[in-house]
Amino acid sequence: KPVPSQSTPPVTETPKVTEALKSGLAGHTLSIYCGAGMTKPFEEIAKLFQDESGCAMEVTYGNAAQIQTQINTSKEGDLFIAGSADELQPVKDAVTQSTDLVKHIPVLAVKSGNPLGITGLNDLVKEGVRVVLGDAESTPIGKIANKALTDSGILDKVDVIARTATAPEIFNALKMDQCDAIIVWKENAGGDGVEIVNTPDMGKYIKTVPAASLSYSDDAEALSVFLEFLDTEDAKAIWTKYGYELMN
Amino acid sequence: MSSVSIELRNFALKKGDFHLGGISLEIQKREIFALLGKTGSGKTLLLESIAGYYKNFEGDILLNGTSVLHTPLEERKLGFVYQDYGLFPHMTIGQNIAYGLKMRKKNHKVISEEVSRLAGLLSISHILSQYPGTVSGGERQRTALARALILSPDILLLDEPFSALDTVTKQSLYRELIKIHGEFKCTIIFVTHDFNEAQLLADRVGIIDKGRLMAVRHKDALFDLYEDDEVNFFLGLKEL
Amino acid sequence: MSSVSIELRNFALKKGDFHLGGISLEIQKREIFALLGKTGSGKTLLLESIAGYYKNFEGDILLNGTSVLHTPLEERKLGFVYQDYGLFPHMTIGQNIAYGLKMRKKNHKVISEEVSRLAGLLSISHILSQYPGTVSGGERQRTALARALILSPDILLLDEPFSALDTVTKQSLYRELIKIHGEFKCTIIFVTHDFNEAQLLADRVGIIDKGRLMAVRHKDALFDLYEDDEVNFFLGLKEL
Amino acid sequence: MKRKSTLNLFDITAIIIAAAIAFFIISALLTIVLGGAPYLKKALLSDEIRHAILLSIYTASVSTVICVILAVPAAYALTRTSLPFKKTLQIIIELPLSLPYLVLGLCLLIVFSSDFGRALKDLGLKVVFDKNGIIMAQIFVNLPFAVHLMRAAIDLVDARLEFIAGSLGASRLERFTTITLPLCLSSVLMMVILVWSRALGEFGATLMLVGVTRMKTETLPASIYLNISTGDNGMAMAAAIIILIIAAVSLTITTVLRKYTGIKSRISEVVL
Amino acid sequence: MKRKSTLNLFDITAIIIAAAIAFFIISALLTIVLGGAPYLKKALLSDEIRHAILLSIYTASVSTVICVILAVPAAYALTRTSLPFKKTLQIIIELPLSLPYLVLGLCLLIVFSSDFGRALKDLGLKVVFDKNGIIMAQIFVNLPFAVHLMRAAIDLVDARLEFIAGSLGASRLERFTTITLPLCLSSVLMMVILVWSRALGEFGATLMLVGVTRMKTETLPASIYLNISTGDNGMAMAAAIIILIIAAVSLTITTVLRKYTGIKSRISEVVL
Ligand SMILES: Nc1ncnc2c1ncn2[C@@H]1O[C@H](COP(=O)(O)OP(=O)(O)OP(=O)(O)O)[C@@H](O)[C@H]1O
Ligand SMILES: Nc1ncnc2c1ncn2[C@@H]1O[C@H](COP(=O)(O)OP(=O)(O)OP(=O)(O)O)[C@@H](O)[C@H]1O
Ligand SMILES: [Mg+2]
Ligand SMILES: [Mg+2]
Repeated sequence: KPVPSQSTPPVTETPKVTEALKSGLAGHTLSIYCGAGMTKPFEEIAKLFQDESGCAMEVTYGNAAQIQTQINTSKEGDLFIAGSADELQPVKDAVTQSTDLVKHIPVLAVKSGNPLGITGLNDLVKEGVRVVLGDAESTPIGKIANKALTDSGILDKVDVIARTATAPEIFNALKMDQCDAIIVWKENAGGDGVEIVNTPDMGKYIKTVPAASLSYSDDAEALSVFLEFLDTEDAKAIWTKYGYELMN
Repeated sequence: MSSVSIELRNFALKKGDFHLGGISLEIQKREIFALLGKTGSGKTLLLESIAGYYKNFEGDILLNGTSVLHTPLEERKLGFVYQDYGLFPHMTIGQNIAYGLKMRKKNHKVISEEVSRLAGLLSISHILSQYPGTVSGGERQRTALARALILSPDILLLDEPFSALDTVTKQSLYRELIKIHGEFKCTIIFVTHDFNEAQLLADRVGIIDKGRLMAVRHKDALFDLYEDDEVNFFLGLKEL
Repeated sequence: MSSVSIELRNFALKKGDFHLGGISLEIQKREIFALLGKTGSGKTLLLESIAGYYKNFEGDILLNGTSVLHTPLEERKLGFVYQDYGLFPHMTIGQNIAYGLKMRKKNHKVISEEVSRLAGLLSISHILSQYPGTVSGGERQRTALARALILSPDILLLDEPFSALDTVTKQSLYRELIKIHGEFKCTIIFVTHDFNEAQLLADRVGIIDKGRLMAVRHKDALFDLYEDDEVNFFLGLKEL
Repeated sequence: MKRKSTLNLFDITAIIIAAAIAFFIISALLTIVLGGAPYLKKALLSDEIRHAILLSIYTASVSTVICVILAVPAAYALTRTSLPFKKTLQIIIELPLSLPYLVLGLCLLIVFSSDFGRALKDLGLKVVFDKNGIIMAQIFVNLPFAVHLMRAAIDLVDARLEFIAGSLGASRLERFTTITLPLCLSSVLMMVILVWSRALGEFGATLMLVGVTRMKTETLPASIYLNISTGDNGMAMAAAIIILIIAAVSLTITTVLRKYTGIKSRISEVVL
Repeated sequence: MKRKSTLNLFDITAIIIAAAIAFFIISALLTIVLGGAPYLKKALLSDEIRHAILLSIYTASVSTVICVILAVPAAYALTRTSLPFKKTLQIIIELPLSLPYLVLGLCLLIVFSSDFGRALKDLGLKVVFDKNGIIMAQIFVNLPFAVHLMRAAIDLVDARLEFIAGSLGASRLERFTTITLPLCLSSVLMMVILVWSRALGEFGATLMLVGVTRMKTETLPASIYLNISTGDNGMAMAAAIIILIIAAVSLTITTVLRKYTGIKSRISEVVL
């Protein structure tokens, strides 16, 4: 097969994928689990792949806990797109291989205009700053928050008025003005009335979104083609469009 | 104060296809008035109307000079024995009888004394702790009677109050009713199918047919011929 | 085939404090039997027992030779007019009457003819489309009668079937009942408080007191003195 | 006269409470209506939402029908037959009522992932990750509830009327269909509307059993869930408005229907 | 004889359906019981779970009491008073029935984040992120339901008996408390147990309004959710077993109580 010369402008697809896409995966079906927070980008990616390859994409969205239980109980599915590598822990027995897709960035967010002048994690200890975080054990974002606050030595000093079980609730708490600051995934902090604090404090806690192949997969061909498709510029462009940062 | 207890002024009521015609009638205080009429002639509707059961009637009904619907239900001071008794199924016979006194916040002792007294009069002392669902037809009827009598109301409306009773029991109740009437001087309207009963108890008798009040007579004139042949037939005075 | 329609063999039943004593009685096919007794003496309980209403009784009740509880309810072929009628409140008067024939899967035309015929006999044709909740006491009673009669059952159990009716209507129903009995030759037990009614309609009369069957007599001997003075008093034969 | 004021006081208090509840609910629902209205058109034009509307109505209707078909005879068995241990059976059937939907979903996931579930799947009845699962979840959530309501309704019917029907020749089935059931018709109707409403809004158990696959297992509540998860509260509320409209229509229909189920009596026109 | 077999067929079918439902529910619940049993002791010894048990029982009880206190007069107002637009009010009050709990939670969050909510908070009634919020969420979820059940029950009471009570001197309040309410006592009891059960299992609305702060706003359903999220399905199921036990006890109590609420009649002993 013809190898593209180095001099040609960068191609957006690797040849193998092109080939597979052209030959078509009609009749194939991929069952994929995806965290509900990543619905938008992944929806678009799945659609693009389906259009190009003809492979039927059945993407089940849910929160991590549900997906983990579903994988472990139903023993079905080809791929799990998780919010962070931590989320693979409960299903580690079923994961055969995991590739990192994009960065999953935790941020410190405050109300628009930053009325309390919060510029970094250390400002969270200020008098009257109410903070809402994810549960420290059951949500990755809660774990990150605890780690970050512990590392800064301020976990005990921050007024954490509530913890929640999923990311949207953290975001809604801020949006409804029930608190002054939150630590949340970047994609969850996108609505009006909310602004992300431009601080390097959270930089250390960036996670990655892994695509974990599952041992229950029974369509290795389609799965491998899709995994390669995820690595194409087309797919990456969709991630970045929705505010995710690419792996270095 | 007027001596008229119940006054119907050109009263008319329509229920489905049935018309209770324009009825005008005055019943004096302390009077006992018997209402006779074929089945389905409108006797129960008339009693219910006097109790203020229905709203959309024509004419007027006055109780002691006041239009019935202008008196709040709980102040009408009527005793009503319904044709189908209308007992409270979730209360014992004793509680049913006591209900009126309880609502008048009488003390416990007065209530239980009164209940025993009335139950004794009506021979239902043995079933005071049973529920209406388990007692006999005649026992239910007497319970309804006791429940209405216990308040010594100014006006008693009795819809076939002795229909489910045997002769012996009936006779003794006639005596009690006459005694009660003598004591409390209440006005009584009662419906009956028994001409003797009407003559025995009532001062005057009204005869109703197809919703119209055909005649009102002194009890002694009950069996004198009427203008209307239907009425004569009804009373057995003439073959049709 | 035996000529006994209903047989009670030392039948006894206990309900609360009330005991229906050991009753033995044979009622012949085609017989009309009147049951007399004071209120609360157990007449209704006895009729209900014959219909197979209660389970825990002593002795036995045989209908046409078979123990009543061994016949499935729907095959007992009993017509029962309940003291409080027991009409189906969600069906019109017409549907109530038609019910038995409908359950026997008669065709529509037969049913509507039969319903009209019986409604005509009982003068309730004008209320066929009303619901039981809206009709008068007497109309309900006649509906219950029509509902029981429409099946021409072998055995008719009537619990004070004419108590809510005026004299004229009663007289005409007596005639109809006698005609129906002549036609279908059914066995009839009826409860009444009216001695004349008993004598007029029945072949034999049973007198029940405090749950015990005191006497069974031919109707013509009804007013002959009894051994028991309670019974004599009940029938007005003697003062106590 | 003293009494007259008592009368007013009680009625007025009750009316105030009812009005206050209605006012609070209206206010709460208005937040949704206001939040969602700007997105309503977009939502109604989106294929995805249209699919969700149809799927929601379809699954809720099917599960309601199945619930009724199962609950009515089950309630009959629990009240009118000689079945032993009726009370115990009844408590068992009603136990799931207090379990969080999440747990009910987990139960179903385990059951339908077992050999039994696999056998079912081989027979062509796929439940996990399938439309059937939505229906299954709704049934599981609603059935205990439907049986409870039906049983209570049948309990209130005067068994004597059934005896009378029987003596007029009706078989047990006929007694039930011509007497018992019509006499609790208004309760049945109420049960149907409650079950349907709950089915329309059910999501907890469904999420665990079938997850959300766009254009395949996405009901309106699922759509709301995904939109909230991605911070699209506006679209979520628009979908909620659609549910509200469906619910309002069905409630209005049943309210009108209920009028015809009452038993006619002289009393209906009485002055109280 | 033909009929006899019809009889059996219908009864048998009904019994089989009831038994099948019970069997399916038992099997489904058994998955939880088996999965959770090994962890039950650990769960019962854990401070967190103990706190959750108490919090669940406390919030469910308080919200049930409030629901009953509000629903009974509201249902009275919707059935027996001269309140205009009764049907419309009723439909409004019942609308939330079909909204997903997530949406109801969002509604509440918005309402209690408004000026009204702030004013309330200044008065000392904190709702968002507070225990009160759990109670509030349970009330909001259950009240439409409670009003619906009560209204239907009162509708079935013969208004004539109230008229009779009135003519015997009872005020409207007395008529309601001595006649109407006792006559639908079994429905009230049923309503209480359903509301309490649902409150015990409620989680969707709570999640949005109060989140889950361990040892503070963590009810049993919240605990289950957290445990499932950390992959501790065993502990989750152990918590579910605890809910099941609480529910079984309360169902048994009400089943026994219900026995005493029925109206006595000759019929109760009748052979059908
Ligand atoms: N709500 C109603 N709708 C239609 N018809 C009605 C209604 N209420 C009463 N009627 C009719 O009015 C007529 C008179 O009824 P009412 O109960 O007054 O009769 P009655 O004289 O008491 O008879 P009875 O002696 O049989 O009790 C009856 O034919 C009845 O069917
Ligand atoms: N389930 C029961 N529990 C207790 N007592 C009962 C029960 N059923 C009937 N009784 C009593 O049995 C007695 C007889 O009742 P029954 O109905 O047979 O009387 P009856 O002869 O028909 O009287 P009536 O002429 O008044 O209708 C009554 O005193 C009644 O209270
Ligand atoms: Mg009458
Ligand atoms: Mg009797």
